[in-house]
Amino acid sequence: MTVFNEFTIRFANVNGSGSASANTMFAKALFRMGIPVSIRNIFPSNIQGLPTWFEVRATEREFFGRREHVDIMVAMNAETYEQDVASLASGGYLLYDSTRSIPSELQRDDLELIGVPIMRLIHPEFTDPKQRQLFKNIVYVGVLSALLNMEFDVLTNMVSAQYRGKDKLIQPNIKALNLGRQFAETYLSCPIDIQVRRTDAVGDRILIDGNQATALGCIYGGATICAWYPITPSTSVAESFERHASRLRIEPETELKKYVVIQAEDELAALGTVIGAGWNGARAFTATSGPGISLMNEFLGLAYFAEIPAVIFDVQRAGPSTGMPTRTQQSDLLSVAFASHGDTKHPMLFPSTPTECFDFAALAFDLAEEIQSPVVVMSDLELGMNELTTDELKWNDARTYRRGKVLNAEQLEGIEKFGRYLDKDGDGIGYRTLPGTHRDKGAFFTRGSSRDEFAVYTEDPGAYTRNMDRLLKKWETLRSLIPEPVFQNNDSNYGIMYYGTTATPMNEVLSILKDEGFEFDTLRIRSFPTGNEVLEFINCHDLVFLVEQNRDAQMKMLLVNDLNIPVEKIYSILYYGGMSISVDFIADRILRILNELKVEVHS
Amino acid sequence: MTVFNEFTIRFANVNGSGSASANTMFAKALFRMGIPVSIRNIFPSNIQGLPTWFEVRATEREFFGRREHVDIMVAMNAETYEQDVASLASGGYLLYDSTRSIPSELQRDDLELIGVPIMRLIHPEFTDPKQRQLFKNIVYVGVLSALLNMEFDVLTNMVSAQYRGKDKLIQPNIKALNLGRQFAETYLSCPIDIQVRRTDAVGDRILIDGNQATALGCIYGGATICAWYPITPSTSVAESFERHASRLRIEPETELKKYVVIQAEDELAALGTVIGAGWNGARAFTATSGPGISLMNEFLGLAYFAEIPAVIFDVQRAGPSTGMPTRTQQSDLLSVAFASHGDTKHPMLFPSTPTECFDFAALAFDLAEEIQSPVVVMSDLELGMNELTTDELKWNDARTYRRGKVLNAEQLEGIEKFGRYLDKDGDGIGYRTLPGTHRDKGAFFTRGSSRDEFAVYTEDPGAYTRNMDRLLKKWETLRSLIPEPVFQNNDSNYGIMYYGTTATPMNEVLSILKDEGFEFDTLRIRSFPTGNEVLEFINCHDLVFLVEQNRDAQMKMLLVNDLNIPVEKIYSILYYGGMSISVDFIADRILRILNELKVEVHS
Amino acid sequence: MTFVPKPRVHHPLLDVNEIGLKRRDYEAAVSTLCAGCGHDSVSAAIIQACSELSLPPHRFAKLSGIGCSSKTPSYFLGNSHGFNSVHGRMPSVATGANLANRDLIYVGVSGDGDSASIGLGQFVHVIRRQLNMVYIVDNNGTYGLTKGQFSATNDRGSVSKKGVPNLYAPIDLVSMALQLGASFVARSFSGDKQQLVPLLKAAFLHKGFAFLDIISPCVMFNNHTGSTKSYDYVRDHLEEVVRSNYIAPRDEIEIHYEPGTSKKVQLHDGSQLNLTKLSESYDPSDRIGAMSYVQQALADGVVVTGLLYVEEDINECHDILQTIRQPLNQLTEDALCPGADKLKKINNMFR
Amino acid sequence: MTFVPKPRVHHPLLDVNEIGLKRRDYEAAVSTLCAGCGHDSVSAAIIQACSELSLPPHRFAKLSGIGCSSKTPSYFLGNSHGFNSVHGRMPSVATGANLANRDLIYVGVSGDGDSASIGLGQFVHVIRRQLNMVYIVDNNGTYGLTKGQFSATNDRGSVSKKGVPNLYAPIDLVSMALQLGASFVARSFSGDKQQLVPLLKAAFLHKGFAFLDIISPCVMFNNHTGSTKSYDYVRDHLEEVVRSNYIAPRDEIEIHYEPGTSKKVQLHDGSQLNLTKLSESYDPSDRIGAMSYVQQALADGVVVTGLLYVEEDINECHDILQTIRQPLNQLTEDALCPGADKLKKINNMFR
Ligand SMILES: Cc1ncc(C[n+]2csc(CCOP(=O)(O)OP(=O)(O)O)c2C)c(N)n1
Ligand SMILES: Cc1ncc(C[n+]2csc(CCOP(=O)(O)OP(=O)(O)O)c2C)c(N)n1
Ligand code: SF4
Ligand code: SF4
Ligand SMILES: [Mg+2]
Ligand SMILES: [Mg+2]
Repeated sequence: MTVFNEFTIRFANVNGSGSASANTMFAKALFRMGIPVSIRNIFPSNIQGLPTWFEVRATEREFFGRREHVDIMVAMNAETYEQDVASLASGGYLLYDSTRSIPSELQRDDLELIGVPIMRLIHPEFTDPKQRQLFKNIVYVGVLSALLNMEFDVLTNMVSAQYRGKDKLIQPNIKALNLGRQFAETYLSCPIDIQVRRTDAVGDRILIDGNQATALGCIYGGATICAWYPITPSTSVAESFERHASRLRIEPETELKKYVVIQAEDELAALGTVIGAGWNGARAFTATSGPGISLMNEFLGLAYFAEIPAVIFDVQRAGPSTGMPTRTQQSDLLSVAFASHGDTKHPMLFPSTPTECFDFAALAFDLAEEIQSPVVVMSDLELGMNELTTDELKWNDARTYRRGKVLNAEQLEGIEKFGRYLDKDGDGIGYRTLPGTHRDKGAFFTRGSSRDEFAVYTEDPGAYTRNMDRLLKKWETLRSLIPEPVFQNNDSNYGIMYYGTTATPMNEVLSILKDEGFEFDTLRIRSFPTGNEVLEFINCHDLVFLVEQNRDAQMKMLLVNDLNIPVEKIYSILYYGGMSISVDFIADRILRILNELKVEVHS
Repeated sequence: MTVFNEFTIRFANVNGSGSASANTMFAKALFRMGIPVSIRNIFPSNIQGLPTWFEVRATEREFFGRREHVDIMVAMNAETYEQDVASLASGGYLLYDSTRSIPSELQRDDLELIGVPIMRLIHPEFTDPKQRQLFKNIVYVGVLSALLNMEFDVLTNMVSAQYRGKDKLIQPNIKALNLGRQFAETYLSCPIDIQVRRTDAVGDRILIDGNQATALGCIYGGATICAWYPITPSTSVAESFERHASRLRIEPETELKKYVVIQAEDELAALGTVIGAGWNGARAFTATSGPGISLMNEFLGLAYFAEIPAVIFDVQRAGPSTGMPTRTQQSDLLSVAFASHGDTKHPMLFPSTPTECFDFAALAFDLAEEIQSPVVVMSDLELGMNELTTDELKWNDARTYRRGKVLNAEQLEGIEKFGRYLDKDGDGIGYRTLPGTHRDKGAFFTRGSSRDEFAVYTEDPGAYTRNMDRLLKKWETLRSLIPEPVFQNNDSNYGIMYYGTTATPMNEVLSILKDEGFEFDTLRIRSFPTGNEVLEFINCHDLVFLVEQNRDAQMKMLLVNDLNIPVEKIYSILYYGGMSISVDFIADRILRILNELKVEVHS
Repeated sequence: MTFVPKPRVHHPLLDVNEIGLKRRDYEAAVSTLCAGCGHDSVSAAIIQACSELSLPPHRFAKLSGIGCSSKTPSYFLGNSHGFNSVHGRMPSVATGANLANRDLIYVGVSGDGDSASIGLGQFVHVIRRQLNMVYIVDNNGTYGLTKGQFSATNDRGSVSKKGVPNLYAPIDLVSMALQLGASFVARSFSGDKQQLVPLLKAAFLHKGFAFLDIISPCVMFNNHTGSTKSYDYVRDHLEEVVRSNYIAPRDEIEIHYEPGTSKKVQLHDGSQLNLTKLSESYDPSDRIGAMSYVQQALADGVVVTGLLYVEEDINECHDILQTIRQPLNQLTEDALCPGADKLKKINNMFR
Repeated sequence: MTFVPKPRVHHPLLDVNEIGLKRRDYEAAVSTLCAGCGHDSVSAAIIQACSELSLPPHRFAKLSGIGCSSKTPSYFLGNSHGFNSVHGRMPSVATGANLANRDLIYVGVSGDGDSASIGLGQFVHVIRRQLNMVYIVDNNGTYGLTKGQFSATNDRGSVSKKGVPNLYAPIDLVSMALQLGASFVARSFSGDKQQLVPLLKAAFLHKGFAFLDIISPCVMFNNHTGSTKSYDYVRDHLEEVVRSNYIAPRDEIEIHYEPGTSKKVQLHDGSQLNLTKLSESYDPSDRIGAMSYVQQALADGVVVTGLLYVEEDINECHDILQTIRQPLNQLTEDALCPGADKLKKINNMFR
């Protein structure tokens, strides 16, 4: 039986060999045929010569999550051949380079073998070794186009578009595509049982990764200053910001820049720069990952206590320490929430899709200025560096930046005695002024040490305590400003909570669970702190699962303490191996627990 | 009615005027008369010219905690006169310099006024302005000696001992003492109703501050390397270590040092040095306070994940950020427990007395090497910088250092294939080797990135997960190695838990509560994680108070999550004004809550 | 520094300056430093320089790290905003502030502990960025606020109050600034107002990174015999190699010096610096020569002072980055947000 | 470096060296760096130098930060312990390790990102402490492992792979090391084994802080035309000013050079360095002169290489600190714990 537009294909390559761009072209071609796709690039922490995998899931049903097994394996790396064969689902297709024969002990009986003598095909056509290396990848895309029945001109058009201007490159690429396609059409039985066909399932959605969407969110959100230090997997936030800003933010008359990107000497300096800019009234951000967060601790405490807006993007990777720099995890929650010594708390936002990366990036600047505090957007490698089919980015021109409580010269004129830390509005948020605003009013001294309502240094226990209590009040104010959780009601007594990229596999997980007879209500948490919805959700359900990609159940810990939630009601599903959490893993764990608890089948 | 050996006296001075040493002499004289004393030096974060207070509590009943009001005020600072007068208990004594008259609106009717024209007494006797300034302080000590009926030769002997060698200084000091004493004997009615008399309540105890005891603990614990960066209130740990080591750790033949003290360029480098030394098999430590902890985050994560022993003393001060650098708090718990990104956890020890500072310092080195991980000893300014009557320091010569699992060359010879991260003993702790041990066995690569059991770099999810799980197992092993909580049984249904310096006021608090009809069992927590005793204690009591010196109930949060404790059972008593938590505050809050809960009087 | 009203001839006898302000308009809260602390003299010199230049106090932004020195921004220019940040990290905060608004005058005050130890990396990199600011180190060779530990600028063999000699060679921030290409490098002495005030004036008007290493004795912990950062020692070992004189644009005073030993530097606002070489072999426009001279003097135990190097017309950070003239913090939504239509086109890039 | 067996005459043709080891005993895991990466040549040179000097591999401790360069300790001396620490902080880890056991040979490998940016403060301060170690920077002007951002050692105007010019002036680690008083400062080129191996040998035998800035092109991100850290550019702009030749204690080879241009340096183990001045105006024993020369060359776009400065018989960190001869990590309880009796006396101090 032929399956259309539903399959997972994995490419096993060696990194630094140009395979990623060929594989991306393949994925994008599916997308252009109207098929929703998700992409996972699993790469090593080095530059050249080690195994790397690239996974594409085509899914009209919108099952974007990772599965433990794949349907098609393009096994181009002899070194990982054994494990690559093992990762195929039974009945799956194994595409390999048959130029050299594969030892029989590495074969499996339950697979469809598709041998293509790629090296041999390439050899007579290209002489340059570098070209041979590159076009190998294009050849197998050509083969796949025939096997899967892809529209060939989608591919050739992409090649032409990609190399517009460098026309010399178009021909060899198309030749390589044709080499593969013609071989397949001639020698293989095409198409196979897994096929694609044009559809309009994509709609007006786009294919973009989270970091790039974040960068665009920063531009739309009015950020003018980006200070950063390179670190995987956050680097492309800053680099995309610079690239887009260099087109979107140029003063036409002068060709001068309405933005600044500073590659700082380290993460301390990066956040210091953001804080200096925030203090001085510009929207500024940094993007980093775990080790950077660790280094930013002292400055995060300063920004919390001195009440300076700052936006930080933490694109999480597998920790602790250097950990696995090219693997994904959600394990910086505790570290960020309580960053820095003393009584501190920092708000976090958890986007689940690239679109939400865009939205939350722009939102973060509003929030940070409204609450005069750092706001950390918690993305991860999975979301940040992989393209996903996601809603198109939207902006409402009627929307205005919420710049928070900043007094201008005129307003200062009207004030008898300015007190930076007075809680005039009872929401815990004082009015601030920017340097240079007024000749003789509103100047004050910002510091990380304790002060009274008029910003005068003090060690008075009363003034100190009032200030700390006001910061708590601000925390409560914050609850009404952050994005509320997303609730999905299925009238169940059982609930599943998740956040960030654990959302991606969830619709498929729910479908599996439903097939087993279990229905669930779900709540996707989008912030810390949360509103009361989370507490209500837990109270309204007999048992609640909380799915996380860390070892220590970090979100659970935060919720329990922030909301005084009964610990015993929450069952943690924890995966922390560094791949993105799989559909299989979640469904399996939930079913196992339900089984242990002897929960009866629903409905 | 005369009260003997029970009072609190506060000296109000200007800092940088030499008052601290005079006040210390006064306190030590009481101690030498056999009266237990506690001392609290409340000083500003500057060097000269600002108000400073010095409090001495003499207490045969062993009530060492801080009270909100004092019995005697030595008001030597005109600037704070008003608040100083206000801080006296009704019926208290106000000693002031009557050289200049005090505005009558600053007086209180319910006080005993003792005017001494100190400036006028000094003037004819000393000509040098600096001497006048200094000896003012000695004069009031002389006055107090008469008022309180102190043994005068205890004071004069102290002067003689202190300036042995600098004999020129002895006479003027004794002259100043006499000036005060004679004035008092001549013009004041001496002694007053608060008096001291020789006793043997001190026993073999000593008067020492926590930082100095910590330093001695490091010496006894075998630390050879101290790397630090100056920061109040931890500085005296390193400085005392150096002072004591320069006498206790010199190789007699060569006069060379069996220790090293490195004043690093910052806290990152300080901890880096400790980690390098720990990796190489030396016992090493650093001492710091909040801002230093924030800066050490990245290295703490490295030490956790790369499994390197390291001892850190966090002498806590009031945060966040620069906060109140000369005020005390217990607010770094969360920051330390979860320091660094990724899934990390760090053990903490909480000493309550200087003696325990000594014991825990020595213990920390054993622990760190046994579990191959950082161990953080959580002291605070109150404990670290104030002298307290405390058990004498003891060392059992039969005790040997527990150096953990380190293989020597001979042991390596016997091993087929060395695997640094194999869990041979099932306790989560592997065997390590030191550089240079063996010609061709046992060398391995230490890193902050993921590796397999044989220390080979890997990004394999399985190997990574096994490693992370082993670290959890180590955490469980740790529970049996740490000091168990101290339980005090009064057969009550109600419990109070506390830790560190919140212990100091507790015996008086219990006595007050008992007077009100409430008895309590108590549990003094001495570590994180804890053993099961804490869970049992909570389970065995109807309601439990947890007293902390921070805003965010940090210990509660740790316990709830580490032990899955029912949150609702724990009532937090939180003080975070930066003074040491007072007896009055704790008793008052507990009584208020008991009242709100309508708890009936016990027994 | 840039974008300040052009100062005119200064009349020291008048009560108010060119912009109608009195000296006390440049003052601020009373210092809580020790009586006699060198840092207070530096603050006083800043007050005098700014008031004599008629710079508007509220157009300053004062930044600092942590330490006695870093407290001083509370004690001058009370009508300007200040930011006492964290230990050793002032340069990055100053960078962010300056990038956000290029039109203010940025003055950073740091200590030798703050800049030469914990903050050394930031010190070096803010120079590399050529940030347009005045960077002052109140250099006392010690950690004042933490009570007298040696700092990294202390000389080898200089003795602590307790009599212990320092074991390590000093880090000389002036040599570092010269080597790293700071466009204005000076050393002075808090006890020498005559020298310090003109230097500060020049620094405030310099466009680019102006570094002043000011030896500023700590009377509490490092002013004893045996200390090479004591008032007495510095006075005895000081060698002024270049004297700088600030000449306002319309100043008519003619200054005559020996030909060949004097040099005029045109500041970007039209005013001038007159540099007088007091040492034959010193040339304040030769960066590499200056470096050698200073290093040699250091080896010889001589404290070289004066405006050691100055280069006008360099590209400061904003020039390098090519940011627009208007301060970034004044750009409004219209200027910043590309709008919904543009986003439609952007979406198409991802299809 | 100290406390290594005295090497004897080297016979390159023999299979085993003086201590009976083969070259492969100095090798380690296969490199995972890009084919052609300069860093691999540095590792190969280390292997050759150590094996020729007959140093025992297991007495080395290898330390590094994070980066492609910092990975290299996995690729040489497989029988020694290594510690791949965190980004930019190798110097402090090396400090602790060295203090714990002064008898090993410490070699740190870092990158230009690792040392000149995030680790700059630690770089400066480890020099100030005169730590007895060999400190190598594999300098490629770029952040290899994070895919090609400019590093702080990259030259102004040098162009990225995408064609963007670098805006900032470079930080020259050699000038810095010279200024800060490192006792051994060299620059070399990964493509010049002839120069590099003798330099490494000298460094390993030097007592004190030996710094080697090795230009080591990144073939992946910084080896294109327009880059000043490409193989071609460096080859074209290299000027060797001093050639160093290592002479083992019993080496009989007589080396003849023009008088006046050659200089012998006695190493503490009895071996010698023969330094040949290839440039008239360069003197490797004149620190300040060397600094000026290097800075001038930098301004002129010339890459000065060779053993640029060496000073023997300085006090290294342990001498400064006066630690005992025996490694601290070998002191046992008896030597460390003052015991119960002593504690009784100590208690009396607090009564
Ligand atoms: C991260 C951190 N570490 C340590 C301290 C403690 N500290 C405060 S001031 C200071 C040294 C100040 O020395 P310096 O910069 O020379 O200033 P000075 O007081 O001598 O003017 C230190 C170490 C701190 N505030 N923050
Ligand atoms: C705290 C921290 N920030 C950022 C990174 C990411 N990172 C890894 S290697 C590297 C740069 C390495 O550059 P360099 O030291 O020059 O080494 P190269 O790869 O060029 O040899 C960076 C920024 C990190 N690992 N840790
Ligand atoms: S301690 Fe020293 S630096 Fe600090 S205020 Fe006093 S004299 Fe000045
Ligand atoms: S990326 Fe550059 S530095 Fe890294 S291994 Fe490849 S060539 Fe070497
Ligand atoms: Mg100082
Ligand atoms: Mg590099």
